[in-house]
Amino acid sequence: MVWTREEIAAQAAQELRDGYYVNLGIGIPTLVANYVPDGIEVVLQSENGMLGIGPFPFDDEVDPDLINAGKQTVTALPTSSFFSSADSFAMIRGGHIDLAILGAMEVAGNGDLANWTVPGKMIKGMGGAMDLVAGVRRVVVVMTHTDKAGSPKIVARCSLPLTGAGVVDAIVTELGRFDLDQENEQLIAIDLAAGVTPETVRERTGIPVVMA
Amino acid sequence: MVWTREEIAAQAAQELRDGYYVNLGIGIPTLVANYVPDGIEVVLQSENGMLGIGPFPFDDEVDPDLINAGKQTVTALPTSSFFSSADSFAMIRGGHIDLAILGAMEVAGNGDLANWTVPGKMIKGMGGAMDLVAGVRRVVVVMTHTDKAGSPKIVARCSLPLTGAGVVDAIVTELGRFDLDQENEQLIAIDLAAGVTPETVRERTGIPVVMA
Amino acid sequence: MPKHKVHSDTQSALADVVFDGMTIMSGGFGLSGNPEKLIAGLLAIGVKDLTVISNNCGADGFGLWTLLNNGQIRKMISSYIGENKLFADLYLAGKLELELNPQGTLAERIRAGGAGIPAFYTKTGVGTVVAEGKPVEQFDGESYVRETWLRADLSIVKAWKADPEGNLVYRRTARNFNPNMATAGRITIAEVEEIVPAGALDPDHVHTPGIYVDRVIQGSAYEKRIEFRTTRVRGEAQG
Amino acid sequence: MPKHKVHSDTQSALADVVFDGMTIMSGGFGLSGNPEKLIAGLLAIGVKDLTVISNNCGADGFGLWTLLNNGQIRKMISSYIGENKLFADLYLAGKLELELNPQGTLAERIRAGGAGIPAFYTKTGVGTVVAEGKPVEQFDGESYVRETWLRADLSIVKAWKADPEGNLVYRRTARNFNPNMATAGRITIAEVEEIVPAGALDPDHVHTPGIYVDRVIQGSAYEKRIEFRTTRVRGEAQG
Repeated sequence: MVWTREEIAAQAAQELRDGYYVNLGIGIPTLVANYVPDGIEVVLQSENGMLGIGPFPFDDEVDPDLINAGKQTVTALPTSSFFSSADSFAMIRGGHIDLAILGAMEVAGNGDLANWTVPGKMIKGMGGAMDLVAGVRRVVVVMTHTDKAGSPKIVARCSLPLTGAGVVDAIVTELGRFDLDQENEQLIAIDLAAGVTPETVRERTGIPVVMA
Repeated sequence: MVWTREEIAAQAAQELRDGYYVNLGIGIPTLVANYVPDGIEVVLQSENGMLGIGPFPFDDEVDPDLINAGKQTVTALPTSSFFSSADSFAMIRGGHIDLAILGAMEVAGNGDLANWTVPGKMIKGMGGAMDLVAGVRRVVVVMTHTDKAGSPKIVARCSLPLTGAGVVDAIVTELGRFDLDQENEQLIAIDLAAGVTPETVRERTGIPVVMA
Repeated sequence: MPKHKVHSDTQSALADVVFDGMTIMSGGFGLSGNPEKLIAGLLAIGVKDLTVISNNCGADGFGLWTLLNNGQIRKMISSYIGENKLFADLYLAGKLELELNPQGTLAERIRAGGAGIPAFYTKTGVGTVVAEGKPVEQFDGESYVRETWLRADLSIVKAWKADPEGNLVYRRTARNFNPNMATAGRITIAEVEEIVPAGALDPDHVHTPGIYVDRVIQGSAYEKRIEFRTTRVRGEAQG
Repeated sequence: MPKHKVHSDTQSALADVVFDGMTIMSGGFGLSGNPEKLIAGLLAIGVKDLTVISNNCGADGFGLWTLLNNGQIRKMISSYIGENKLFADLYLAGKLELELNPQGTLAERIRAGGAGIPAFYTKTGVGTVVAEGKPVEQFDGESYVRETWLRADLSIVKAWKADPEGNLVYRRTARNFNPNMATAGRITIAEVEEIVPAGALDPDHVHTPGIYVDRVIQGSAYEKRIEFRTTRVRGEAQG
């Protein structure tokens, strides 16, 4: 049984440590906020200029001046702070954020990451992703293990334009949770979804996979 | 009759234009604030992080958290703002201040300015002076025309370590008010103190002096 | 001068400073903190051949999208296209010049423009197309790419409140690029929801000192469109 | 973590982070906004061979002057000596290393240290001794000198108020270098006049977000010495 989106988010939440400042990307990464382990407190940063993101608002609390980087309405906490885009990326670039969790189209064994364009077909823009992967201390990717055609998204070398070179530290997919060993260009499986075998993972991965 | 300190300040105040943002140095430049011409409004900046400097405080208003760059106690105005040192010098370096008035030890015909050290004898530090002369649109020097030994302080080439190269636009001394023509390396006298002759000025100046 | 900064409407504020071919910075992130009224003013004037520096380019029917749709924009300098189909289509069809910047590099280039810093080094984009053709250098054993400043003929920004001196205060995440852009325009015009009297803003809490603001207009009936209205239900387990 | 940031006294906050030979940034301009209590803590601990980055070096009997007087400082990185006779004498006697920076370059180098920018270009100092030995380059026909970032093992800063998360608010010109230095220390310790409960600071008006602050102590009986008490007399013509 492969993991659901919610289960992937819960697995990624295992990366959180008490006191961490964390930036969560759009999509499944946003769900990670729902699975902060007991006894652990983290502060969420949003690159549009906010530290201390609260839960989504109740309907009568919605404020168009209060959104996250995914342009979703959010709320503030008693210890939140707001700042400009330049100050926000000074925080990110300066290495002050402990962990970033974000999506990807491709990850290579050497840690390269691609997630912002498919030349000639799709141009989404890099937004803050290049700054996050360059500046944040630990970068965790959550994504589907393979693309729609069933081909591996974890590959020997990225074919798409890069978001960052040598930046990915860990990956969570529907098949399992992995550390990326950039030096040896291999995946180290920390945990696999129930019933998923190492062989299944190896078949669907473009680089060697070892068990932790 | 040469000009007094107060008269020098009043003459330097002729450089002010309505709407100017102005940085005044320590000493005579500070006095310029007392001679803002009628009908003209200027906003004073202090490089320690303040825009909109008010008058000196009454005795019972003195606040150690409210000083100018000369470390004198000052007051705020209704439209004042405070900011960090980095933001203050972003303002200065970025060319947003219209006019700086400051003291000098030596000014050269090419606009070079020296005012922060006499090697081996005196080391005051440049403080914000190098940033001001490099970043502010118009730089006016107020100083005595000659040094204690009677030698010219307006010279062909500075002998002291520079604060800035090619930065001085105008000079006010006890003898008169002058524009500095950097291209032709000469002083252009705009106004002389009553009874001061062009010959007197020429005798005490190390570069050519022409009348406006 | 403080007393001359407040203008009555966008036309009076914009008319004598716009020209075809100019470069304009426009604040906002997504649809939050957009200078709605000044953008509408630019649409009404019809100034064209614009280079626009803005993180996004509005969204369907809103903000900068309306200028793009009206053929007034020649080039965008942005970080994100996302769901803006018109933006993507015009670019992919070769009808719009586009310079994509990492968002943090874009913000820092704008800050640098206002701060008199013509170039700086950043790790962001090293090893990607962003660094192609730019100097890359090592500091403390790591590679950094050199990026240059951005400045504009005109910056249009949206704040919450202004005083007559042009001091600005922003509200929550509607701040975003606005304070940075306010510093980097040769002329900066701010639109605000409320002009308050001198003395009403705490000088410790001014976000943009008035020195950066040449003109101010008060807007009304702000649309403040929301892209993704995301809520929770009372009584539901909290995320 | 917010809950662990507040320490009871300077010794508890400093003891396990200081070491001989370390680099310390210390906030303040003149005697305004100085971390008085933390400097006293460093004096009490006696940590030595320090490189101190601070605009000034205190004044007779006050602030960093006391560390200089106690032989704890090996090198100063500053912009201004002014009337500090001990500072000038030790330097001129060759007993103190000194790196003088233009004040704006010093502030920007510190900001760059916190912002992940290893180098930047500025006009300040071109054609002076400050630019000697540094790369000088032309941008848009003008010359700029390259300056590098500054970072520290420890930053000590003085703010007015803090909340338990370490969010800081400064008061008037006591802000100065403090917010910039708070971003550039591997460890940053803030001393404040008042620790307020969570929720007491307006999130739009936090000057230093808590992410930059590792530890907070509340001081008392601040001396806040004034260098030049300059006043006017009621009834006198106003300057």
